Amino acid sequence: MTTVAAKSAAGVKPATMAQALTRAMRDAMAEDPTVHVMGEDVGTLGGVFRITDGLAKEFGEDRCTDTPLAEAGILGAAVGMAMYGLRPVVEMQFDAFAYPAFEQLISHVAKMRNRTRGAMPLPITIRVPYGGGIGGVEHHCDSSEAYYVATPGLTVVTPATVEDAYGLLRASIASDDPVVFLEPKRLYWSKSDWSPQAPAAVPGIGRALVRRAGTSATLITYGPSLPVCLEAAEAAREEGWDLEVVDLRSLVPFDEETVVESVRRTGRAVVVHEAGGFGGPGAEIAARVTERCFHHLEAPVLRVTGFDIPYPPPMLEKHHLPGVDRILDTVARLQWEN
Amino acid sequence: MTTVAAKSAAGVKPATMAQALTRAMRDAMAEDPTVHVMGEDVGTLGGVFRITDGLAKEFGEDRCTDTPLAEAGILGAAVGMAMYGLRPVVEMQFDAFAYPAFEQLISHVAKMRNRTRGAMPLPITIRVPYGGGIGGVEHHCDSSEAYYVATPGLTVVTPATVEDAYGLLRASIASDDPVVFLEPKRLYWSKSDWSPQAPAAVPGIGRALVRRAGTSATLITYGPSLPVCLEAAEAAREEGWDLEVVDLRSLVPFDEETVVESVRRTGRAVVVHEAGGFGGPGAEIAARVTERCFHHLEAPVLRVTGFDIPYPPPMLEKHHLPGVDRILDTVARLQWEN
Amino acid sequence: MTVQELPGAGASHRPTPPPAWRPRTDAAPLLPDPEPHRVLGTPGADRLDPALMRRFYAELVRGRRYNAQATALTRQGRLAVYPSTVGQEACEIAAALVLEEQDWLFPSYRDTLAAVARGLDPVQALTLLRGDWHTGYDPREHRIAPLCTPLATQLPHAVGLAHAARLRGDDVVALAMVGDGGTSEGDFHEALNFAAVWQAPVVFLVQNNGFAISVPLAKQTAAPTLAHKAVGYGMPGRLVDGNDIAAVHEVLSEAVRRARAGGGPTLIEAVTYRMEAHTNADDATRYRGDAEVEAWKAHDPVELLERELTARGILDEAGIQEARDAAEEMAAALREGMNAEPVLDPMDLFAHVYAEQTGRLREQAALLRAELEAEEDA
Amino acid sequence: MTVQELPGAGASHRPTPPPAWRPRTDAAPLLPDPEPHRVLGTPGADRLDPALMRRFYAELVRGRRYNAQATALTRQGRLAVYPSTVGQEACEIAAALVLEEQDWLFPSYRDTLAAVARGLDPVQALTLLRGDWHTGYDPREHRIAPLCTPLATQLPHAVGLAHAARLRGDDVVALAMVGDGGTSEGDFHEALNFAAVWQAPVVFLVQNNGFAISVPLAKQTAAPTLAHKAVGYGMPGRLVDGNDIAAVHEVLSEAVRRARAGGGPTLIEAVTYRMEAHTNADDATRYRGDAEVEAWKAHDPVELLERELTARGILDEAGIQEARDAAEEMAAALREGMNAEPVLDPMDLFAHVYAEQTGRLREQAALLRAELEAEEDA
Ligand SMILES: Cc1ncc(C[n+]2csc(CCOP(=O)(O)OP(=O)(O)O)c2C)c(N)n1
Ligand SMILES: Cc1ncc(C[n+]2csc(CCOP(=O)(O)OP(=O)(O)O)c2C)c(N)n1
Ligand SMILES: [Mg+2]
Ligand SMILES: [Mg+2]
Repeated sequence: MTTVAAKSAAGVKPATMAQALTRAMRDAMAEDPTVHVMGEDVGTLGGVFRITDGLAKEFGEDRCTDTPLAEAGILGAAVGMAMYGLRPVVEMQFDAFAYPAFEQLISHVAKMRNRTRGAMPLPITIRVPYGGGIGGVEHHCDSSEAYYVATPGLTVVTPATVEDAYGLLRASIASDDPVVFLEPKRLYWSKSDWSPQAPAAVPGIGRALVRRAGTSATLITYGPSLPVCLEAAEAAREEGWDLEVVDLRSLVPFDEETVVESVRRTGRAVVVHEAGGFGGPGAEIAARVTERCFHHLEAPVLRVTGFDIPYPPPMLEKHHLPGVDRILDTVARLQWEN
Repeated sequence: MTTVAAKSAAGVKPATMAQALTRAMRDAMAEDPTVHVMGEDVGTLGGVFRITDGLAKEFGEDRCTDTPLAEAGILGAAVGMAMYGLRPVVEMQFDAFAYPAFEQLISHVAKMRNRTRGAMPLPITIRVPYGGGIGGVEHHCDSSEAYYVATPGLTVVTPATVEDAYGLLRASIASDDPVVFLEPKRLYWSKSDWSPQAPAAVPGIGRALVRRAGTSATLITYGPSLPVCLEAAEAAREEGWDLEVVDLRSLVPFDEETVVESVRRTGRAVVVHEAGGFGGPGAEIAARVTERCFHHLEAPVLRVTGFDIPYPPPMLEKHHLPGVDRILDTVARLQWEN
Repeated sequence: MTVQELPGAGASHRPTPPPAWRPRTDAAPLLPDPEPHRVLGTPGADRLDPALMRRFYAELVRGRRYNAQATALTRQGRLAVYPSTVGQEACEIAAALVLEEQDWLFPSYRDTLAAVARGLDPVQALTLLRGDWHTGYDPREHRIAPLCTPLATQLPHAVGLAHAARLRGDDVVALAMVGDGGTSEGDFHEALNFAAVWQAPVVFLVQNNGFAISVPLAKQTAAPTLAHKAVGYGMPGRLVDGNDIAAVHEVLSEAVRRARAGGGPTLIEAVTYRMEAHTNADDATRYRGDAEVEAWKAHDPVELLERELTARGILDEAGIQEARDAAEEMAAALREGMNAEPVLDPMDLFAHVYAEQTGRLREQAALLRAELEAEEDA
Repeated sequence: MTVQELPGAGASHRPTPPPAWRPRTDAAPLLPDPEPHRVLGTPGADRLDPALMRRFYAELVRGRRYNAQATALTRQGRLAVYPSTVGQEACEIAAALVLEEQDWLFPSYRDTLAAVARGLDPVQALTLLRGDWHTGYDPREHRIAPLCTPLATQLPHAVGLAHAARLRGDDVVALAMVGDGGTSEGDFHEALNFAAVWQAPVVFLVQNNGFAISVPLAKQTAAPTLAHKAVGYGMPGRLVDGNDIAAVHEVLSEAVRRARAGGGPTLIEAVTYRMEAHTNADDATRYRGDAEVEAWKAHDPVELLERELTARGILDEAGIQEARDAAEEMAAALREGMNAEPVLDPMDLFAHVYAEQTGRLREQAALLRAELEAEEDA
């Protein structure tokens, strides 16, 4: 790895995921006049997380619009705009505040292409800051990906790195299909050396990446849990385990091949995510991986997830979130003796 | 089995699931003045499926109320009524028309007990006619149980028999927790010998039942797919398979013990449901059963589900719904030779 | 701060209220005249354009025939379900005819007739209700949004589309149709609010046909009229006799003109009546009496126009016959179209879920293909 | 039917319109006076009840102090987040004091002060915002619904509760609070409609404080005033100076009285101003200038009342001092309460999800318990 100093000449310096997301929208808007950003407080304020900072100033309020406070209306209007050929990028202010828009999402956004035999695709990107770990009160920390994942017609993407934040958001905006773009809010301020001038090309939507190669077992994860898994993998070395870490990057489409290849190789797997376990995305991953790797598995695929409870209040969230210890305890249960 | 004629003296005669549901509400309303039925067209009309037929007449419009046409308003008002100590029974007219109420459902109905440390439970029953097979057009055939199952705080129940329709609906209305009561609309007119005067006691919420004992493999199913699985099990005899069929009856709580006991015994399992496979309830069941039965399994747990597509138009739905052949083809893939 | 530190005290201390206080618009012009606008049978009918009226008449007769034919098709099992617009033809047809080529129509699930009157092939219009696919036409080609079943959810779409067109500098008006029941949905509220804030070129046409399935208007709203809702969004509300096609067309024309000129949205309530059951599957006798239906028969939209035009000598027996013949022709074509077995490809189930099929869908498609082949072999 | 078969033709043929045509209510009495109701600084102030006004004053001073203390606690890390009601105290307090013991208050996330003014312990009121649990009190004990974060979703709850109470014959009024931004949500619409159709004893108090976070009212609605929305539901709308506690209390009292007497719901818009940022985490300089804030400073709710009362001799230095002392006492108790570490039991996470723990939750609880024990051992 080159140092920050060495890279800065080429415009490479530490950037946050938040900055990369902003830049992705900015570049998309500059390249394509049909890209419109809309949502609550996204204009003058630049969003409560400042992810749309500067866009209204650069492109005008018609391109980056403060809407009235009504999520179904926002998404419904975006549907109409997309029907006319625009590419709306909608911000839902927090995970739980996307729920009022679920009817529009499930009954229209996800179905319009299919309904019209492809005549009317809806290239809408729905940005949803999600997950916990930021001390947010009720309704501000939900991991609601299970709902999106179970809705055919939606693409569901979630970056875990600064590079992916840029690359996947660009790809999402460019996609002719509606994309639910889940932003792990506790990684907004995570940093990486990154050049907005020449952002590294990253694999597009639908490709998982092995973030750490390993041989003992595979941790399958995404979004906010990726750094935790990488940390767990480091810690696991002490226990003598060499863990592979796969970052799904997109939940739909789910890159089965990369995951299956890894698990067949390691013979053991743990799925890690913040969302509740029961009926969560990890269930699908575990079920499918088992189906395809059955005779390679030394132990059942286990899951480390949020508990099956409403998201806890800030003072208790640390007990809820999958942490390094809980991951290692679970790895330990992968029947190493047999 | 006694004949209809023999039983009719004791008031036992063929009754439809629809009639049993109506009777369950009627009896609950008669016993408990706090039970209120509400929804679109439930009063004068008796509901588009006539499930609330006669209730307004018997109990008055204040007990069985035609509401304005607004699902979030209906459920939101029911929350307030429950806060005051009533037991609202809400009808959502069709599966897809429950979506406008999702914010109320997820952010309030599911969370109020927890939010108030148990001080304010919400004994609300939300009846949702669900699933396909009735030639319904778009938005009238969704199997949306994945959304409910992934929402902690909700109990999710679905009867597959006339007896259970009555017994589980009574139990749901009596429950101090909110229950999403999924009514398999294509079984509304299914019949059974049943006495409204002395309805057989059935196990309550949270208990699965082995509907057919078998030894070769376990079909795990619920609601509209139970009759299909029973038919498949009969047909499987020709192939030399003796299939056990487990009816989950409630998805949350999920009766792991009954399922695990069965699968450990048979060594093979297929989950069958109409809902889409990806991220559907079958994923949870497969993942969990595998976790607990790993060393008893001769083959991975497989799933026969609806495809991962928006529900098809009436003329194509037969291709989508899990049928006997598809179930048997899947059973055949349970690695019998190994 | 104590009172001593303050300049002046007592009745004269009040500062002029800050600017946010002032109402921005005068409510009076937004309020509907509670007497529905009418033309037929009033002196205003003197100004009718004979050619346009003959066109209306022909379309009304055709619309009535279309309704009858569609209901007949349900009885023959050729149509899964049909929500009739008998009694509402004036609204359906005025809505279709008021639009320019480039404008967009956003019909509700009931409004197949409006789509047909706009020029859509009736078989295509009925595809959803026949059950071969969810939408039978290319919305962009016809500028008719898919018939929308989840009530009121099409309204924000209309707003978004109209807004997008305006942002692009295109001359496009969107006309969105919704029922009285649909006005209770949150989406109605949010759409009207967005439209007014954005001054989008959109016209909302509420057909108040008295019922939402079985629920009468009195259980749906306590508002003086549905048109009164407009003032709460800062747009004009208009009330019109929905069975008077000349009146509906006038009110719609004015609203479309306003929208086109950048004057923003309008909410129109057309008072009409659903003469038949909710759909062929419904039994209206469970919730309403014959007397009401009879009262409305005397106010039939086809007859209202027919009487006016014949009394004025704009329409004669030959003209009536001509309209009927054209309607019969349409009905025959519709019968023929609907009797033809639709060509269905089950593999279409997987073709349009995404631009590119996911691996999982490819696998499921392969499964179905194998099943179908096995069936064929057998 | 042909024209020949019809009785009469021409201008006189029109039948009397069917009954559904008539507007059911007269809109005029429902419309708000666009001039906000005021009492302080007007001749109407002559009728003020001195004892009540002194109570208001004490509460306003306490409320202002509470706001300051809560914001200070955020800086000390004792409170995760605090949405201040500085400038809005008149609304908060009038809302709390207008209710009878048996009535219910439905506060929005911002309205902790209303809950405190109703008698709730401030530490309990701030539990949500401190982060130890989602609600710090038993709603039934205090007849205060949980502070509601998803905007406008509490409004249908208030309607349902009021309706339930009326069905049971209980004398209960529900007062629901919401912001200007919240009026754009579908739930606002649905709640008001249900309330009017059911004639539920509920009062909706919209605090129009000019902003929804950064979004000014002009981007939120084009309505003349938010109170004008009432007519669309068939309920009266009232506009009041939200910084004039006497006026707010009068308008609320009248609405509560009406509701209690079976007269149905009322929508009240109180025009006020959010003097501070949205929350301590917000930076208001990004979206508004000082001039506007300054203009509103001259219209401060505490000062408005203080001036009136001192000018009238209802309040003197001693009274002011007394109010301040009481406020300081509350602040000290609040500081003390918030400085005490909350006693938290992580196992509570599993205790209240269901009446009876599911097997899965028991398992997860056991896992956490084991982890906690292992931690303790280490
Ligand atoms: C969101 C939603 N809820 C419920 C329904 C079921 N439904 C279909 S039509 C109808 C009544 C509609 O009444 P109205 O809006 O007056 O239109 P009309 O049928 O009279 O044309 C209902 C409740 C639906 N289609 N969408
Ligand atoms: C359904 C929903 N969407 C978004 C938010 C995020 N949010 C919190 S406060 C707020 C602004 C509220 O404005 P207003 O209703 O005027 O109340 P105020 O904050 O001025 O008291 C927003 C958008 C939310 N809490 N709920
Ligand atoms: Mg209607
Ligand atoms: Mg506000």
